[in-house]
Amino acid sequence: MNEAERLKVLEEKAAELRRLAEENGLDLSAEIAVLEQKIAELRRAIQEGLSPWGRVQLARRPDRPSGLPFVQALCDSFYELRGDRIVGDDPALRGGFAKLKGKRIAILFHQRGATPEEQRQARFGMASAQGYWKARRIMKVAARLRLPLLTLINTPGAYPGVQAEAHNIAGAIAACIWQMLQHPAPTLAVILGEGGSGGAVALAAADRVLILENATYSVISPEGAASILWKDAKFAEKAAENLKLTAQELLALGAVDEVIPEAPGGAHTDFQGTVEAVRGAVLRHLSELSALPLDELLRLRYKRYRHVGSAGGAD
Amino acid sequence: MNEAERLKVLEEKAAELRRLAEENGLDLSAEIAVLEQKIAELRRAIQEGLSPWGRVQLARRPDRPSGLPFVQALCDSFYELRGDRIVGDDPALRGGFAKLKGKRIAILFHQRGATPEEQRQARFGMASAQGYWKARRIMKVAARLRLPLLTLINTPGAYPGVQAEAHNIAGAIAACIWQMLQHPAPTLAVILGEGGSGGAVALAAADRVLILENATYSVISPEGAASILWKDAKFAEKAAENLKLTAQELLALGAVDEVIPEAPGGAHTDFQGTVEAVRGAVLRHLSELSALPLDELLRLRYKRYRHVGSAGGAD
Amino acid sequence: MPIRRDKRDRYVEIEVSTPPEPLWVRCESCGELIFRQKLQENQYVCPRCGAYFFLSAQDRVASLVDGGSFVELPPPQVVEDPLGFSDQVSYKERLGRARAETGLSEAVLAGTANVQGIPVVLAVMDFRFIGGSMGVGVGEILCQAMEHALQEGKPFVLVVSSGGARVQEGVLSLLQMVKVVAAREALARAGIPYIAILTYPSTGGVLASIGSIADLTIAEEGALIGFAGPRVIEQTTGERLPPGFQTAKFALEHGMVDAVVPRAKLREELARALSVLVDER
Amino acid sequence: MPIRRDKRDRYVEIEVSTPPEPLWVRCESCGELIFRQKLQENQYVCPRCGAYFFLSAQDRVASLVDGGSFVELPPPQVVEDPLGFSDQVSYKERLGRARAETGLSEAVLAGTANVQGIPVVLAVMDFRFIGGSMGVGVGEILCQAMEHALQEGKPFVLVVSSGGARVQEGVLSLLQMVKVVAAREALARAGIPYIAILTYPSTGGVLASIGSIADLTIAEEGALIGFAGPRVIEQTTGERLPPGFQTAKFALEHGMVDAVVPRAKLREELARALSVLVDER
Ligand SMILES: [Zn+2]
Ligand SMILES: [Zn+2]
Repeated sequence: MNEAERLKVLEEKAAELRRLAEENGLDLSAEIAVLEQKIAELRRAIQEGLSPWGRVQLARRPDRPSGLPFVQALCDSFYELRGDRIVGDDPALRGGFAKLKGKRIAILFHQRGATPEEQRQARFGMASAQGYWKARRIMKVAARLRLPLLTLINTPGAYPGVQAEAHNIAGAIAACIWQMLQHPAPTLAVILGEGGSGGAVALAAADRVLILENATYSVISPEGAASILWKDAKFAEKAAENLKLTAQELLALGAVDEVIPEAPGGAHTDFQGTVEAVRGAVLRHLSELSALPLDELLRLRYKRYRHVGSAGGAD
Repeated sequence: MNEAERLKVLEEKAAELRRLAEENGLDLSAEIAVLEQKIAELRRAIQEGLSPWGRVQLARRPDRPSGLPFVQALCDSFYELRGDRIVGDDPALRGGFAKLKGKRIAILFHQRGATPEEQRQARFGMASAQGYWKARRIMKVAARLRLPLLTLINTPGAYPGVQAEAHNIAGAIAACIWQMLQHPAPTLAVILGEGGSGGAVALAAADRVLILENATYSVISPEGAASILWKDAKFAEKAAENLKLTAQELLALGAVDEVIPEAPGGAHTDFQGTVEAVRGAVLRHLSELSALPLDELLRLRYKRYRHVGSAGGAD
Repeated sequence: MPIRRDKRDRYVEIEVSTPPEPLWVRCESCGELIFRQKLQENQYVCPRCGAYFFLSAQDRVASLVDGGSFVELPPPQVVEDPLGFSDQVSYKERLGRARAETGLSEAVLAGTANVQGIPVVLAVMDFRFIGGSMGVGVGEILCQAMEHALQEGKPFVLVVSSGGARVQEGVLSLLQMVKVVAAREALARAGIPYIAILTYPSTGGVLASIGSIADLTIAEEGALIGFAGPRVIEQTTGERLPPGFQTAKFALEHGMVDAVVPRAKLREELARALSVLVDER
Repeated sequence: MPIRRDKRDRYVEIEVSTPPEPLWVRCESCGELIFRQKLQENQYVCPRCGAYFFLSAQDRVASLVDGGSFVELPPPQVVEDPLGFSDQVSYKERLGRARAETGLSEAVLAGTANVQGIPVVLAVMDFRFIGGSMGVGVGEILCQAMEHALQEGKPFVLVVSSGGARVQEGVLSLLQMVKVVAAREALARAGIPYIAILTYPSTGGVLASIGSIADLTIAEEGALIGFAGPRVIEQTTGERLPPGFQTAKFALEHGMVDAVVPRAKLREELARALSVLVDER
């Protein structure tokens, strides 16, 4: 029995005790407290035991809560907007209007796809130039309507392709960052899985950036870093350690503002729980940000990025 | 000897008399006055005698002052900006930064080309989607820098082509109109030759619209109107009359704000004179518009268009 | 009057007229004789081949809004025939005929309505009225509708069915493109949502102004969406038009619209779009 | 170290190093042996085949500004090696080597200068310094340069020569993309002009942020302009790269830059661009 399975047994036992206590009016609080402490310890042990490389694997799981199913579960309703109005549409980066607990928002998210066919179509979540030009367009529509902007990030990176280059994918990413910094309403980014490089940061220039416990955010993939710096992709695990790409490390670096806990085995073991945890965090942050006057919001946003990395780090 | 030639003879005679008077200290003012009256009458007769269809022919002349040579003569200096940043560039619609009598402006203009090779390359001044997306981009750059925007219009219309449609030329034209209406500095349009349909209006949503005496501005070419309404392109001359597309008719309709006189035979007979006349009018209007506070400028711009055609016409 | 496509998947324009009401209508696309009431019940889509017939503005309104909720805005006064235009027929006469045939004062019908309970300002263009073309009158109705939406804080919904600018009003038609964009900018400044529905046809000056700059754009399945007409493109450039050129699907694939929806589902789609764009009441 | 292209017109990257100064340099593109002083006089363009050699930031500054007018801005203090990064060599050691080899504190050199009499704030990246990569230090220098331009009301000019983000500073490098765009937005709000000059190479995170959003963008003739490296594209997608892919000409044809200029004319071109962007003094 591995740690995750032991954890599950303990959790079931605790639930059973609580049920017994309630049904029979018994005071089992001491027993329950003991169990809960054991559960917490085991949970911490499991999570802490994960190496950065182990988290990279978790973050990349195709069954990780993300994409359209996640948006549909997260929001009361979602209306997709499509197309960049100049070249085309991109299934790897999607977005539209949504209602979140009755409030209007605009939303942008990477789509990786769950089945091989979906994955092929969405290029495993690598959006091309059209995707980022579309994202910029949707940001502008949201700006016109003064809608808070929520982005859900899960991409290996922007698509490296001839057409992407021909349609100026670099310019599209820069335009997204710029537009997001100007957004006249709260902006919030949540890194759900892989936060890969320029393709991630294009949607992450937000007032606040949250991250799931086993998600990653990195300037380059560990394999890429290993190839370039160690001249051998086999050093990916070592690169992953050096890159400080895990949620807790990112929090310490000031790159993200909050870590959203996952279910013990990883977010994919509990889709609904992940949705609830993300919804709770998102609503809390949007509510805080919505209370700020616009000029204060923009001032804090500028400050958030102007000194990133300048003020110290993990040293 | 036709009227234009007779006019030239008279003008030479008047110049000779003035030279004689000055060189020899003679008082020939009475003789000169008689000649000048004759010149003015003949000039008026020539201009007024031109039918709408005759003006359409003049407006379409490939040697009409327009395009890059005109911009270079008009401005102290010109730096061209190229590309829409997404798809490509378009030689039929050009623009950039310029200095006009020492003042910074942004400029956009149609390029028809003078030689057959230039004309082919510039599609006779029919700009495609990239041209209008580029124009919108340049408008935005000008907006960032608070530069007054000057447009010089001379196009048969936007290019009707498969790629133009695929890259949403309609959306590009709409975006230009919208962007121009939001421009945070004075905007001025001058119709130099053919002001053809959507391709013209995309650059004409200006605070003021000026037009050269023999230029035209129309919702459709006379040939197009004849084909649709008379079912025969041979009725183009009749359509030209009905469309009220000449400068004086446009002024009466409130579609343009001022008519800039041309040299008697048409602007092409006097490139430098046309440049001077346009420069004088442009500087005067820009100076008037620059004196207005921004909110007043935008208010007047809105008013200029909100009631166009509603308040009466040539009836 | 159905809209057909030929074998190369281009549209075939069929002359529009209002015949005396027979009980049966022939679908010019598949030849089927259809009981008129049946056709109406099917929202003027051929039950056999799926060809889309034109929808009058009145029928379109009825198909989209909650029964009895539509209240027309007072039609504005504008100068008629500002150019004194006359081709084979005088423009005044054309206007009179169009009014008689359509029961509309102009090529657009605007009013307030509810869509599944959500209050909107709705403007619907009618291709039967001089090709749904935009002159001063259409521009004025659209502006007043947008201004009403602004005052009431209601979303603005426009159904486009227009060949473009009204040739008979010359440059004044062209300038309506600027006028309606100016009104749309006022909506944007106030953060009022604007939804466009593009149908057959959405072309020329209407597409190149108000038709292309909505916050959310839905194409009806049978729509024709393009700036220049297919014939003009072929004649001017000699280019062969690709299959499906300027169809709703083409527009979606080229990033111009947010959704393509069959007529039968348009009302539901519009309500869904509106519901994410308005706050809970 | 010249930049070459292979027969398929792609770039061949050549390792950068500063050899002990010999009197003669071999052009690796055409094989010619060139007298070093001659090469310098020709602004490091091979006199025989036209191949572009890398230009150090110091040489680039000298080639663009009026003699003696460059005054370096005080280099900012930032945390070095924020991740404690170590691959085969520790990042601290790499930094030390780069400093020794280039005489620069970071991969960008920023200061005030005059260009044909026009005062500017100029920042020049240097590919020799860890690939011209942007980490916290580069981001900070760029931001302070932009802030100085803002305070002084001078145009900001950036010469890009960068492979992208600094891998050894991880996510903090990535976030410099946001940081420099935030500073650029402050320039835009104040209406201060910003000119970018893209050289070899302008790629990755620098192109995908500050490199792509200037008011006016000039490409040096020998530039490489693209988000992803050619090798990455071929490996990831299996696509064949078209001839001239990611060259300055490619960028011009695809609407990404305003002009392509040979190195010898860059100073004049920059002065011409500046002169239309600043008011007469
Ligand atoms: Zn049928
Ligand atoms: Zn050589």
